[in-house]
Amino acid sequence: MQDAPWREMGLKDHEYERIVEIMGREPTYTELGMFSAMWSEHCGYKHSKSTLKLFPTKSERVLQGPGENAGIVDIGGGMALVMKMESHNHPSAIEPYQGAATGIGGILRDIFTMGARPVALLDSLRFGDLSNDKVKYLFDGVVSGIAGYGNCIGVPTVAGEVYFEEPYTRNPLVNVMCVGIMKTSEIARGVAAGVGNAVMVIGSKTGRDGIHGATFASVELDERSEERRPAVQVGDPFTEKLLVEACLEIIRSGYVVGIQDMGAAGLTSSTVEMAARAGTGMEIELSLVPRREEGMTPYEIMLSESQERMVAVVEPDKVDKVREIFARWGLDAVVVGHVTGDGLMRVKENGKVVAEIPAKILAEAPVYNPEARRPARIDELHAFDPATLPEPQDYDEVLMELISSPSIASKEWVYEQYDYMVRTNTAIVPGVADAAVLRVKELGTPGHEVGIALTVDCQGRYCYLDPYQGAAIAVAEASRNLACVGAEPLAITDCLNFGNPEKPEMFWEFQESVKGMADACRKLGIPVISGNVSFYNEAEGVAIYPTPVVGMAGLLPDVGLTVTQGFKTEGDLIVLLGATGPDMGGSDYLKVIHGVVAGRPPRLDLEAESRVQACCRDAARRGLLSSAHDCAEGGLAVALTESCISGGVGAHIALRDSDMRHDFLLFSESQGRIVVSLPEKNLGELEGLARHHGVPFEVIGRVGGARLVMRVVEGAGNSDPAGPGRFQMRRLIDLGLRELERAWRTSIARHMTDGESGSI
Amino acid sequence: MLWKARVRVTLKNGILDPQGKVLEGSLDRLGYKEVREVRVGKYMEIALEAEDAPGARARVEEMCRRLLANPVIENFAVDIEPCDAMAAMAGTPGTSGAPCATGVAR
Amino acid sequence: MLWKARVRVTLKNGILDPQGKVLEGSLDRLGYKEVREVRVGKYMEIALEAEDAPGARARVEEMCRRLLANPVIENFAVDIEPCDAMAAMAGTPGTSGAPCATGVAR
Amino acid sequence: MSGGSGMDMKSMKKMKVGVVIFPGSNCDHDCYHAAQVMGMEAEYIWHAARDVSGFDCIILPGGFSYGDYLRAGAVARFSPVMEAVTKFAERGGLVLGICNGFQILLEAGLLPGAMMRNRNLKFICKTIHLRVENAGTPFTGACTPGQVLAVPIAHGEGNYYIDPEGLRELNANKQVVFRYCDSHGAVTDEANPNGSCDNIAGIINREGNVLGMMPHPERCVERVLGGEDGRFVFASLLKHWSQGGGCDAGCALA
Ligand SMILES: Nc1ncnc2c1ncn2[C@@H]1O[C@H](COP(=O)(O)OP(=O)(O)O)[C@@H](O)[C@H]1O
Ligand SMILES: [Mg+2]
Repeated sequence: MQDAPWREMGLKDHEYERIVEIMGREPTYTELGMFSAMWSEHCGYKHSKSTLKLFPTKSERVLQGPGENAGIVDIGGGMALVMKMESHNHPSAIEPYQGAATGIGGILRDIFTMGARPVALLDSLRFGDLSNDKVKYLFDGVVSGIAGYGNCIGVPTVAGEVYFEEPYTRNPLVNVMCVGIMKTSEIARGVAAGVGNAVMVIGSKTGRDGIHGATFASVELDERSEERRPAVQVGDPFTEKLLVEACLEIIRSGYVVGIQDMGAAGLTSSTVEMAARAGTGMEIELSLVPRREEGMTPYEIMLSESQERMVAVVEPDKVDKVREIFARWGLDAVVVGHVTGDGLMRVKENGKVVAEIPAKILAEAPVYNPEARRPARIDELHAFDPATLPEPQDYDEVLMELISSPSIASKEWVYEQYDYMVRTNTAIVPGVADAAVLRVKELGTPGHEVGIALTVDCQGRYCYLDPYQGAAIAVAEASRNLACVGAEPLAITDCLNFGNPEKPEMFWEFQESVKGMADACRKLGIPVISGNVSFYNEAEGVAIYPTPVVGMAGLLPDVGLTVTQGFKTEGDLIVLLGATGPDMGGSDYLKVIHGVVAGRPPRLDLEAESRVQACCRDAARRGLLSSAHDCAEGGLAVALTESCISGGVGAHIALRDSDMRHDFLLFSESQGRIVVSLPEKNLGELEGLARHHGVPFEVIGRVGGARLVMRVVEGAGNSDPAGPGRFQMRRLIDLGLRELERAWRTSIARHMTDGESGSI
Repeated sequence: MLWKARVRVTLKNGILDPQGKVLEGSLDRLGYKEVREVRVGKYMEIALEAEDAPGARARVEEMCRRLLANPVIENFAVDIEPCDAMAAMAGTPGTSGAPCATGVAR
Repeated sequence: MLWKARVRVTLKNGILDPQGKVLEGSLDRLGYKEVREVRVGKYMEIALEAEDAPGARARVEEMCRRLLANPVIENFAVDIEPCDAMAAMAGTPGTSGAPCATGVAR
Repeated sequence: MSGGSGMDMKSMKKMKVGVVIFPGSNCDHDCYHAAQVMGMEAEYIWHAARDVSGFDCIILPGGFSYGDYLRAGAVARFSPVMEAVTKFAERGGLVLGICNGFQILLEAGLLPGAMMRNRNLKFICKTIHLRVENAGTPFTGACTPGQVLAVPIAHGEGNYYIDPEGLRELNANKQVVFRYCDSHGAVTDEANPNGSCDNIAGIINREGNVLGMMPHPERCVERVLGGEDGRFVFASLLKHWSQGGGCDAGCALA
């Protein structure tokens, strides 16, 4: 063995010493490879495990919390929802199309491996500034990769988010989430139970692609990264489509004892984890593994991350049945070994043992409690006072600029490339409301099926300024998005994207974010049931914003009652639920208009938040609302613009004067606010609900016309805000709907067509 | 004997090639002002057993007519070369001493 | 002088080629039992001005590295031929007497 | 409109639709579900099947058969079931190809022309408008001529091509059944989502029993999904069927 080969594989010297100590001997090269993969950050959660314990993970509905391939919640009627989110950041930085595509392939496998049919995908994306050519290339490639895989396999991509911020220039974030639906009676798990049972490898043949991908995900990107091409795999959605159908068939047939996909660290992690979960051992013979290439070494076979492969544990007398089902779908299913009782993961090549390690030890990577240190920047950033900025002269201009900035502008360019309707369940398609809604055909009655609402959220800029607060806001916003369509939160899956945890500042960001999320989850009563940690998101020493992405699913008793964000009817009243304060820190207004990323992120009062959400949800369920839309990036003015554009109708707004600056009033990103519209006859009832929930309530205008006009009433408290002013009115905004719509809808496409990347 | 067929499938004359147009635009922006036209097609390498080169060509041309090209919009061209086991190691699709498909076992 | 470059972009050795696999299966079902392997790539024809053939080659190879191929997963090969105005009429991409791109005026 | 115009009595036999499953079909269950919603009886047909008798209509659903590798529909058209479908069509049976199904019909030569990649080179998913150009087919008999329908599209290769002579023939024979148009029914280039020749969204064979269309009527037969215009296509089939224009009888264009 050459000098310290473990270092090349990403293991530390002390970890190597520990391996030698546990084994009582030097590991073989293959064994070392297996250790390095299983003990990588990606598989082993070395730096995150102890912190993740802070999350609440239980509720009456949780059937499966963290620890399996995906989490499961009960949605009633004998049905369950399965969800999981995962990152594919580094592969996407190197080969955007295949990186993103295989990310979709991987997350789908996590879902159907549990026995669920995947019914929806979501994508949470972050790139650098969209005027940069390399960024365009990455953005274009990632979106087509998601489309290429998701569309082909026939799972709709129903929602997502995209942000463009400088820290993601070299290290984009590609987080994908998948949701599945299943009968609670058909849950499958990744366990290798039953000594003597057969171990089968299913699906594609094994090649040399992606060897050591798990390690690749656990180091920083550098100029050599592009040379690590084996870490990039090519996806085959067609084979995966066959795999979905065949796997669901064998799970339903009851022929499998346990099943798991081969994700990071391929055959190694799938076999080891299945054995460790069941407390068993496993023996496999590598010469039986179907291979795509000649001359593969045991090391390569054990660590290959070739896509579209699964491992199943099957009772010996069911092997033929399983093989038959796979053959019908044109797939290989081959017995490569059996479950043993000795707790050892034993790997043979042509009868000769090439690796023999206790499965438990491999599966339990060392746990570290790294040092955490609050970065010096935080105090400096918090010291910034937005009140020192000049007030703009022309608010029309400001609003136009905000809605044309790619992070706020319409994401149509993205989601129109995704088939978001296939399977005919998508009741709320992208761009129509704050969350996607799917009906569950199996529950409820036609036209009034039970619905599930889905959203992903995180504002990385807030987290950069204050990771605790930013992460808590991500939870609150996701939950608020569900409330806007009338749904009750069920559970969270997350994808925690951070820099190098071995740097104390980075680890502090991680810890604070988890605490923030955990506290918000407790307060709002939402369990975390699955997730993923992605560290080392740094390129040449520059870290991304801390980005704990929250994926949330909610439940609606009747999809027929779903509320959307567009204004509907001339004459409807517009009401703001929640209070506006001078929350300018980290806002898009500061960044886009003043070029400043500083201040404190918006305050978050979780009590108030929870009351506003309950009020909106109640109102939606009583059928009081014509529309609901939360105030997020760009504040009230942007929320109103979006409701106008979505509904194709204008609005006249008159805001009560406060002692706030007018730019703050329009663009503050105060949390816990929802803009609703409703027929005047429902006003009393809504007001009653607001009072009941203790929610600030203000009628701010009326739907109508083809312009968005926003005035502020200067003077005393007004009585008839929608009517012609008896008071001094100052007009802040007066823009035609068409002009607004053009700016907002075409911004990303305009960025993408000038200086087109032209990849084919 | 093992042969290697290189199949090129191109759009017929007169059929608009949006991919080619996009590449022309991109190359132009990258400063390749000397480019006059770009057309995009498909390329396939097929390793096959046949008695002799004409035999291999006849079979591959038949495959093209039946499956590999759509006669409504596409033309095809086939080159036949003996498979060179040595060159198979090289990996790059050279112009001569052709690697046999990719030299990968099945 | 006007040159025609034929660019073939292929997946590197060892990289999965799902398209090739599907075509193998399909050709097999169609009775082409002699096929051993199929690999699918991209093909481009570029008409460009250059002083001489090596000059044209150098430029096109640069285009490949920068735009036409992704070096992470793909190899490329470039053939350079003088543009033959006569052959341009033919339409089919022949192996010699190459038509200039597709002979379509711009 | 009410869907089941041909289904007045419960006791009546239902129209029977076969939905083919190719490896890689995605909209098979969507077509199956829509047919049921419309009061038809639906059954799946596996791609290896060699017999498709007993159906009143066969649907080739959308999706990515064989991954759409090489060209959309190119591999699927060699499936055993396609021989049976071809015979079924030759005997006058109704065949509806939606999206990938349309692509397969083109590749199989059951309909003229070819599909190319969308002119913007991107997959496009959105609801567009269609003008009914021929309301005299078994697939459009419940529509009024010139009627505008809002129906979703979702495809990457929907850019229909046919040579000028072929186009003349299509037009002369009233074989163009749907064209992309704006919400007012104007057939404009702006309303053409994918670059299709002459804004063509759907065509029928000369005999009038095989229709291919890129838009997805099965995605809009329920209000909860935001639109119901797809019902017209299914209702037309039901109408045709209830008037005795069933399976093996010839269904030449009126
Ligand atoms: N990457 C994406 N993939 C799919 N849909 C997206 C994506 N990004 C945004 N969307 C959709 O566009 C709409 C607007 O997104 P966003 O601006 O993030 O809204 P909000 O701030 O209300 O969450 C939503 O329906 C969202 O799901
Ligand atoms: Mg958002």
